[in-house]
Amino acid sequence: MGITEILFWGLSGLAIFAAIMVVISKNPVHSVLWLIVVFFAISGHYILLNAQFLAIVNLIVYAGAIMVLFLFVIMLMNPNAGAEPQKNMWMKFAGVVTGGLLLIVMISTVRSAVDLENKTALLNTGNIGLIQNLGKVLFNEYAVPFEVSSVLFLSAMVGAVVIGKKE
Amino acid sequence: MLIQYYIALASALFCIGVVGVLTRSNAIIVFMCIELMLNAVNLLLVAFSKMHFALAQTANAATTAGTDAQLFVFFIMVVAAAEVSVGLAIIVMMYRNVHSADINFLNRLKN
Amino acid sequence: MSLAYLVPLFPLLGFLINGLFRNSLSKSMIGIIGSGVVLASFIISVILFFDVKNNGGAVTQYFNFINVDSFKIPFAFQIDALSSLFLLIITGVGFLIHVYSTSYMHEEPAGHFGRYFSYLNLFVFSMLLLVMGANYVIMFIGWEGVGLCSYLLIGFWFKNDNYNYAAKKAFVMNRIGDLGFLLAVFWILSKLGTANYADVFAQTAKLSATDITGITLLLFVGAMGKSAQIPLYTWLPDAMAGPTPVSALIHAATMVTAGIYMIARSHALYSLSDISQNVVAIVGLATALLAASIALYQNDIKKILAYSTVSQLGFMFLALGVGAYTTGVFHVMTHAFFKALLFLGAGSVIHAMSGEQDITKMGGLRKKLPVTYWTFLFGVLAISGFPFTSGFISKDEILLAVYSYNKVYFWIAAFTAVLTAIYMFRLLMLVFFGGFRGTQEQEHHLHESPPAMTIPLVILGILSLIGGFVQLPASFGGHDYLNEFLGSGMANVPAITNENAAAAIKEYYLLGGTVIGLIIIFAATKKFFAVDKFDSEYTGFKKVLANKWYVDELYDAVIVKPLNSIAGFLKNIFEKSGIDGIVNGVGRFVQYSSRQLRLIQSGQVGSYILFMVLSVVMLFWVFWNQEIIVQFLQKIF
Amino acid sequence: MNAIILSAVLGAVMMFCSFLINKKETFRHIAAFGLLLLLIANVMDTYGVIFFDINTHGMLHFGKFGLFFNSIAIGSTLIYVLLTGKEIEKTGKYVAEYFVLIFFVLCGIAILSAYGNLLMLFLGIEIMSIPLYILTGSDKKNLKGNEAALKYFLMGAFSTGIMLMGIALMYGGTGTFDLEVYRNHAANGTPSISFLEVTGLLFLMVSLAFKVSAAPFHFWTPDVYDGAPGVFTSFMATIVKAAGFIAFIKLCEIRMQETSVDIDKLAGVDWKMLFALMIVATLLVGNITAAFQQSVKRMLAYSSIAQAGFMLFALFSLNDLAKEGLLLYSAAYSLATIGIFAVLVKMKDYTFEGYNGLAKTQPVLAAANTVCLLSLAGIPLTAGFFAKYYMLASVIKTGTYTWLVIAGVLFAAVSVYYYLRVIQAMYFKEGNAETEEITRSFKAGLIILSAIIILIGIMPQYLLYWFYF
Amino acid sequence: MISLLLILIPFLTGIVSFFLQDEKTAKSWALISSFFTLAIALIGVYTINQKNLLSFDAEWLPQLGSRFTIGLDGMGKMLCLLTAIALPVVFVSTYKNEYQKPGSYFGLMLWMQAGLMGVFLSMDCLLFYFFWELALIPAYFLCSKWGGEKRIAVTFKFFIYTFIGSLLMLVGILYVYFKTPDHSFALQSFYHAGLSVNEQYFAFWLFFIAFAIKMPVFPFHTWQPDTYEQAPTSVTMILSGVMVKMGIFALIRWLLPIFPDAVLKFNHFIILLCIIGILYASLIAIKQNNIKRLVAYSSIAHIGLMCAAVFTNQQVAIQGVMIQMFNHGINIIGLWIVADAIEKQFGTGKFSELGGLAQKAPGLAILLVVMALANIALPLTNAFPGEFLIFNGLFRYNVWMAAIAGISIILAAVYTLNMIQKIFYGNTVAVTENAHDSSMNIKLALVILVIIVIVLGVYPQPMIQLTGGSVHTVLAKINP
Repeated sequence: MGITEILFWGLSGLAIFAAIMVVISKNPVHSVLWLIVVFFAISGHYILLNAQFLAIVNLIVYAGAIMVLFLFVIMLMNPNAGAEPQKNMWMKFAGVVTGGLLLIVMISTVRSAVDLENKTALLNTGNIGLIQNLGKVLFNEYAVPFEVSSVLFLSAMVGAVVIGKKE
Repeated sequence: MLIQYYIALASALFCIGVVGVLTRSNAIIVFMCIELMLNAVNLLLVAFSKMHFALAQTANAATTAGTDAQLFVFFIMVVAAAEVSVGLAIIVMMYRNVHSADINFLNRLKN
Repeated sequence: MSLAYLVPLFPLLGFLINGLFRNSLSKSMIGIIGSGVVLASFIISVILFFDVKNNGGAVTQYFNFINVDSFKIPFAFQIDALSSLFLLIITGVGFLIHVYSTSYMHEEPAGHFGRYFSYLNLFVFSMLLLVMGANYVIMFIGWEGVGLCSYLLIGFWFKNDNYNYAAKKAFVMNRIGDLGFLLAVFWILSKLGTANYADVFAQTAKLSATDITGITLLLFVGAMGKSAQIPLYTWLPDAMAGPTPVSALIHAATMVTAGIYMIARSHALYSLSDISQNVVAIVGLATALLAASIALYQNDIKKILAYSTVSQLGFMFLALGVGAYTTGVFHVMTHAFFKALLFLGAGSVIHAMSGEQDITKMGGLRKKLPVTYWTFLFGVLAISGFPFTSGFISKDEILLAVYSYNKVYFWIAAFTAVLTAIYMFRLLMLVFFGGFRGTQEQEHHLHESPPAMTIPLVILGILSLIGGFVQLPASFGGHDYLNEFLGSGMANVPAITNENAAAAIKEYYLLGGTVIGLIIIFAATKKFFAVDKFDSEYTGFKKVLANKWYVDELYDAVIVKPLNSIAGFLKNIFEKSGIDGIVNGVGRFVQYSSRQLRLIQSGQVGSYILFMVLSVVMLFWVFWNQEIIVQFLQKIF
Repeated sequence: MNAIILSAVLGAVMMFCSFLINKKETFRHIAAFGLLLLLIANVMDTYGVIFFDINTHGMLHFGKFGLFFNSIAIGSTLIYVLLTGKEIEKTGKYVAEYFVLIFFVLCGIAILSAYGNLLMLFLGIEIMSIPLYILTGSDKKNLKGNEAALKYFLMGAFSTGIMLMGIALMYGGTGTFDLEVYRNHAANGTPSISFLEVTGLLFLMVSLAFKVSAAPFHFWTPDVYDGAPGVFTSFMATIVKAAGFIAFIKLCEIRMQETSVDIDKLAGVDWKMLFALMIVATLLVGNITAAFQQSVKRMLAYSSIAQAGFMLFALFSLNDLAKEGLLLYSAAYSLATIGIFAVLVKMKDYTFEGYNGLAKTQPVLAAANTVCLLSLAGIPLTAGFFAKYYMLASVIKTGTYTWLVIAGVLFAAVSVYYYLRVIQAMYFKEGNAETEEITRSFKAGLIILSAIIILIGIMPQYLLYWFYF
Repeated sequence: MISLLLILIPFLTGIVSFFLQDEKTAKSWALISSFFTLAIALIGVYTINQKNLLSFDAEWLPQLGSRFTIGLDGMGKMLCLLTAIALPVVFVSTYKNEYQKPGSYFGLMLWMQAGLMGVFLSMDCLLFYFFWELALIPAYFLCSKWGGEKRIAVTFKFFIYTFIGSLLMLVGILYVYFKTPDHSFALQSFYHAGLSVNEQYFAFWLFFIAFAIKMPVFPFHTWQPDTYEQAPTSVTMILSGVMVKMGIFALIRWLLPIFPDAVLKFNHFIILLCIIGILYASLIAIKQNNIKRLVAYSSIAHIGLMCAAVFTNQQVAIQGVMIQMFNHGINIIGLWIVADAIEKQFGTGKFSELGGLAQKAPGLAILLVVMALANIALPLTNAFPGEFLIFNGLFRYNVWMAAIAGISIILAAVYTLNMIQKIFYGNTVAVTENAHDSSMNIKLALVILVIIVIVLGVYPQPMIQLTGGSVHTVLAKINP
C-alpha cells in the first residue's frame, strides 16, 4: 500500500464525509464550507490523477468564484433565514432511500460490467493533463465548442441582467 | 488504481448530491448539491480519461487519448459557472418577492 | 285469358278514385264507382270462368318482379279452374256486399264513406291478386294485402280504441302466419329456385320428404293465421268490430278462405306428406269443435256468426286434411253464400235495432223484418245442413270423405255439425221468435231495411238454398260437376266421387239423421229460446264456454305480458344501466382517473425530483430485466 | 453553420439595439427582419450556400434533416414573433433582451440539430435551456412566474447533472464523445457492447426525456408552462420542445434501434420496449390529466405532454417515415400551438368559462382557434392529421408493437375530448368572452395561419416533397 | 367527371352558403344546389360508364401512394342517388323551420353531403377515410349547435364514439397499406393485398368496429337514439337516412373483399350479434313512448338485419341489402319528416300526449301510414323486395337464424301499428284538439317519397339490375 493508495483512500473518505456534511448541516454557511472541502478533496484527486490544470481550475472556479458567489447570496439573505422550515420526515426518508437505491443500481451495474475487468486509471504519470497538451487540443479540435460557449456566457449575462436588475 | 473505485466514489458523491437535492428545501443548498453532482461527474470523467490513456498507451506511447475528457470537464465547469449566475439570480429574484429561499414556499402551481 | 289483368285492375282503379277524390265525390257516386268496378271484374270473371271451362287454364306473365341470379319471380297471373271459381265467389259475393254497403254505411259522412269503399275495393284487389297470382310470391303479396285491408276495415271507426286493438290484433296474428308462409316460400326458393306453381309442382321429385313436410307445415302456419285456425283464431271474433258488411265479405266469405285456397292450390305438395295432411285434418277438426262449443253460449249476434265461421273453416280444413280438396273448395263456395247471407242478415237486424248486437235484447223480429227473417232462415237451414240446401250437400260430402278417412274424426265432425245446428237455431229463436226484449224506442223504429240491402239478401238466400246442386250426389240424381271442373285443374288428385253404392247408402243414413236431428233441435231450441225473458247469467261449464275457454286470457298471460315485461326490462334497465352504462362508465372512469392523476402533480419540486429519480431506478431495473417484461408483453398481446 | 453563427450575431445585434433604440415596436420589427434573414440563410445553407466554411473536427454535422428542422423552427419562430410580438412587449421592460434570448435559443436549437459530439449536445442543451429559465421568470413581479422559473431551473440543472453522468459513463465505455465513432461502433461491433455505454445511454435518455417532457420526467412541464408568461410558454411548448426531439432522435440513431434481448451475450437490448413503456406513460399522463383541467393554459400544458407522447412514436420506430414524420409533426404542432396561444394570450380569462361565446364576440379568433384545435386533435383536413398519420404509419411499418398504435389512437380519442371542450365553449355555450382589443393585422395573421394549417392538411405533398432526402 | 361534380357542387356551394346572412337566400341557395346535385346524380345513374365520364383520377399524395381516385359503380350510383334525393327532400320538408345563422347551417349541411358523396365515390382508401371524417365533422357542429337541449353532451358522445371507430379504422388501413404489394391506397391494391389469414383476423376487427359503430349494430348503438332525438331533425334525416348506410356500404366495398377469410371465420358470430340486436331493438321499440326514439330503434333493427345479411355471403342477401340501403333511406326519411311535423306542431313526440290526429290531419295520417307500412316491408312497398331477398339469403345461410330474425317482422308490425294507433287513431286529446293538417311543403316531400315507395315496390327490378354488378365483384372476392 503505497503513498498514492493512502492518499487516494484518505481523499475519498474526506470527500464523502464532507459531501455528507454538506447535506446534513443545518446552517447554509456550514454546508458551503463543507462543499469547499469537497472541492479541495476532488482537486486532490485530480492531482493524484496528474491533471494539474483541472485541479487548479477546479480550485479557482469552484472553490474560488462559485462558492464565494454562493456565500454572497447567503449573506445577502440573512443567514439565520437559512434555518429552513423542516421538511416532513417522510420526505427526508424517501429521499435517502431513493438516493440509496440509485447508488445500489449504479454500483451493481458497474460491478456486473465485465468489460471493466482490471482496467485501471493511471495515477501520477501520463501528461495529457498538462496545460500545453490541453491547450493544443482545445484550440484545434475544440475551437468550435470553445467559441460556442461564448454564446452561453452572453445569454447567462443577459439573463443575469434581466432577472437580477432592480426596477 | 482500479477504475471501479473511482466509479464507486463518483457514484457515491453523485448519489449524496441527489439525496441532498431530495431532502433539503433551501433552494441554495439544493443548488449546491447539484454542483456536487457535477463535480462527481467531473471526477469520473478525469478518471476515465486516465483509464483510456492507460489503455491507449499500451498501443503507442505518444498517445493523447483522454484529453477530450479533461477538456469536457473544463467545459462543464464553464457551463456550471454560467448556470450558477443565472440560478442565483433567479433565487435572489424569488427572495426579493417572498423573502424566502424555500423551494416549497411558493406552491401556487399544482395539479 | 288476355283479359285477366282487368279483373284486379278495376278494383284498383276504384280504390284510387275513391281514395283520392273521396272528399269531392258525392256518396251515391262513390257507391256506384265502388260497386261498379267490382261488378265489372265480376263480369270479366264470368267470361274467364267459361273460357277456362271450355279451353283450360293458362298463365300470363306481365313483368319481372324480382329477378336475381338464383331465382326469378315473374309478376304473372294464373287462371285455372280453382282460381276462376274463387274469382267468381270473390267478385260475385263482393259485388253484392258492395251494393249492400251503399245503404248500410249511408250514415257515414262522405269522406269516411269514400274511405270505406276505397278500402273495400283495395281489399278486393288484393284478394284477387292472392288467387290469381301464378306463384307463391304474388300470392304472398295479396296475402299481406288482404291482411292490411282487414286491419284498415276492422279499425274503420278508428275513434274507438277497442276497435283499433282488435285491428292490430288481427294484423299481428296474421303476421305470425305470414312469417310461416314466408319461410315456406324461402324453403321452396332455396330448394327449387322458383316459386311458380307449375314449376314447383312439376319438380316435387327434387324435394326430400322432410322438405315437403316442412314446407307444407309452414304453409299451413300461414293458413292458420289467415283462416283463423287453432292457435291463431282469436283475432277473428274480435274482428267483428268492423262494419258488418266487412265481416260478411272479409271475415266470412273471402279472406278467411284464403288459407283453404292456398292449401288447395298446393295440394300437389300436401298429398305427398301424410304428416301434414293429418295435422291439417286434426287442427281443422279441433278448431271446428272448439269454435262450435264456444258459439253455443255467445250473446253477440256477430260473435256467434264469427265462431260459426271459425268452425266452418275448421270443416274445410278437415276436408283438405283428408284429401278431399275439391270438397273443401266446394264448402268454401257454399259457405260463402250462406255465411255472407247470415252476416248481411245480422247486419240488417243490427241496422233495424239501431246498433244493438246483443241477441238477448232482441226477439220476435220475424214480423217486423219479414225479408230478413226468411232469408236468415234459409241461411240457418243451409249452415245447419237441412237436406238439399247447399250446406247440406257440401257438408255431408265432407263427412263422407272423413268417414272413409278415419271413423273417429267422422263422429267428432258429425257431433260438431249437430252443435252447429244447435247454436244457429238458438240464434234464430232468440232473434226472430219469442217476444221483443229490447227498449221502447228500439221497438219504436224497428223497420225493414231498404232494398239495397234486402236484394242482396234475397239473392244470397236463393244461392244458399240451391247453390249446392252443382254437386248434388248421384244418389239424389245429381252429378258432381264442380268436382269434374276442379279435378281437371287439380292434377293427380282423385276427385271425391259419390257414384258408388256404398256412398249412396251412407247418403241416405245421413239424410235421415239430419232430418230427425234438425226437427228435434228445432223443437228444443223453440222451447228454450223462443221466450219473452232471457237471462244470460251462465254458470259452471257454460261460463267457461261463454268466456271462450279463457283462451285470450291464456295468451295474454303466456305471451303478451312476459314479452312486455322483457321489453320493459331491456329498455329501462339493460339499455340504460347496462350497455349505455358501460359506455358512459368509460367516460366517467377517464374523468375520475384524471382527477386522481393530477394529484401527483403536487407542485413540490422535491417530490417531482423524487419521482424522477425513482423512475430512473425503475428504468434501470426494467432495463436489466427486460427479457421478463418482453415475455410478459408477448403473453398479453 | 449559417444558422448558428447568424443567430448568435443577431442576438448580439439585438443586445446593442437594446440600448441604442428605445422604441419598443422597432425591436419587434428588427427581430422579425432578423428571423427572416436567418431563415433565408438557413435555406441557402440547405442548398449548399455556406457563408462560413469552418472545420468543426466532427463537432457538428450539417445534414438535410437538421437543416430542414432549422428552417421549420426559424419559420415558426418568425410566425410566432409576427403573431404575438406585441404580447412580448407587454411582458416586461427588457423587450430587446427577450428577443436576444430567443435568438440564443435558436442558436442552441441550430447546434442541437447538427451536433456530432456529445460535448456539442451538452452545450446546445445548455444554450437552449438557460435563456428559457430567464424567459420563464421574465415577469418578475408575478409569483407564479418566479415559482415556475425556480422549478424549471432546479429541475433543469438536475437533469443536466444526470445527462453529464450519462455522458461520463458513455465516455468510460467507449473512450470518445464522437457520435460517428459510436455509430460505427454500433455498426460493426455490436457484440462488444459496453455496460457503461448502455448505462450512459440510459442516463442520457432520461435527461433528454426530461427535456421533451416525456413521462415520468414530465413533472416540470405543467407548472412551468402554466407559470411562465403565455407568450413564452407558446415558444417553449412548440419550437424548443421540437428541438429536444430532434436532438433525441439524433442520439437514438446511434444505437437505440437495437432490439435483440439477449442479456447473457450482452448483445444489444430492446430499447423499443423502453420507449413503448415511456410512450404509454406519457400518453396516459398527458391525455388523462388534461381531460379534467379548468384552465385552458394548463390544459394545453398537459396536451403538450400528450403531443410529446405522439412524437415519441418517431423515436420508437427509427425509420425514414419517423424522421419525415417528426419534421411534419413539429411543423404542424408548432403552427397549431402558436395559433392557440396567440388567441389565449388575448383572452382576459384563461379558464374554459372565459372562452364561452367567443364565436359571437370574435368569430375570426374562434374559427382560427377551432382550426388549430382540430389540427392538434389530428382531424383530417388539418396538418395535424398527417402528423399523426406519419407517426402511426412509422410504428406500423416496424411491424411490431401494433398494440402500441392502438393504445395511441385510443388516447388520441381522449385528446379529442378536451380539445372539443374548448370548441364547445366557444361555439355552443352562452356567454360573452372578453378579449383585449384585436387588431386587423392580428386577425389577418390568424387567418393566414389557419389557411396554412388547412393547406398542409389537404395537400401536404408540397411540404412533404422537401422532406424526401 | 360527373363523380367529381357530385362532390364539388355541394362543397363549393357550401362554402358560398357560409357567407349568406339572410334566411330566405340561404334556404333557396341550398335548395337550388341540392336540386342541381340531384340532376347530376340522375345523369350519372343513367350514363353508361365510360372511364372519363363517370370516374375521375388525379395525382394527390404521390409520396404516400395515394391518388385522388373517385368513380361510380352500381352501388355507388345508387347511394349517390339516395344522397342526392335526400337533401332536397329534407330541405323541402323543413323549409318552414327557422334557424339562427342559416348560412352556416346550410353550408354545413352541404358539406356533409359532399362528404357522403365522397365516401360513396372514393376508390382510394385514404381518400375514403378523409371523406368519412369530412362527413362526420359537419354533423358534429350541426348537432351541437342547432340541436335539442341535451345536445352538447349527446353529440359529444356521438362524436367521440364514432371518432374512436374511425381511428381504429385508420390503424387498420395503414396496417393493410403496408401489406399491399405496391404500397398504395388504391382500391385494387387493397383488394390484392396479400394478407395472411392471421393478419386478416386482426385487421378485420379494426375495420369492423368502425363500421359497426357507424351503422350501428348492437352493442355499439347507444349513441344513436340520443343523437337522433337531440339532433335537428333535418340532420337526423341525413344521419339515419344516408350516413348509417356509410357503414353498410363500407362493409361491402372494403371489408368483404379485403378480408375474405376473416369474414368467413367471423360471420357466424357477427350475424348472431346482429340478430340479437334486431330482436333487442325491436323489443325496446315496442316500449318506446316517443316517436323519434321509436324510429331510431326501428332503424337499429333494420340496419342490424342488413348487416347480418351482408355477412351471409349469399348473393341474394347482398343483392337485397343493396336495394334495401336505398329503400330504408327513403322510408326512414319519410318517418322523420312526419315525426318532425308532429313535433313542430305540438311540441311533443310523446304518444301519451297525442292522439286522434287522423281526424284533424287526414293527409298526414295517410302519408304516415304508407311510410309506416313501407317500414314494416309490406308487399308493393319498396322495402318488401329488399327484405324478401335479405331473409331469403339469411334462410339459405341458416334456417334457424332466418326464423328468429323473422320474428322481427312481427315485432315491427307491433310497434309500428302502436305508433299509428297512439298518434293518429283514438279520440283527440287536449294537445291535438285544434290541430291542423301539415303544411304544403311537408306533404309535397312526403308525396314524393310515397311515389318512390310505391314505384320501387311494384317494380324493383331496375334497382336490382343497377347494383347487380357490384354484388358479383364483391362475392367474386370472397369465394373465388
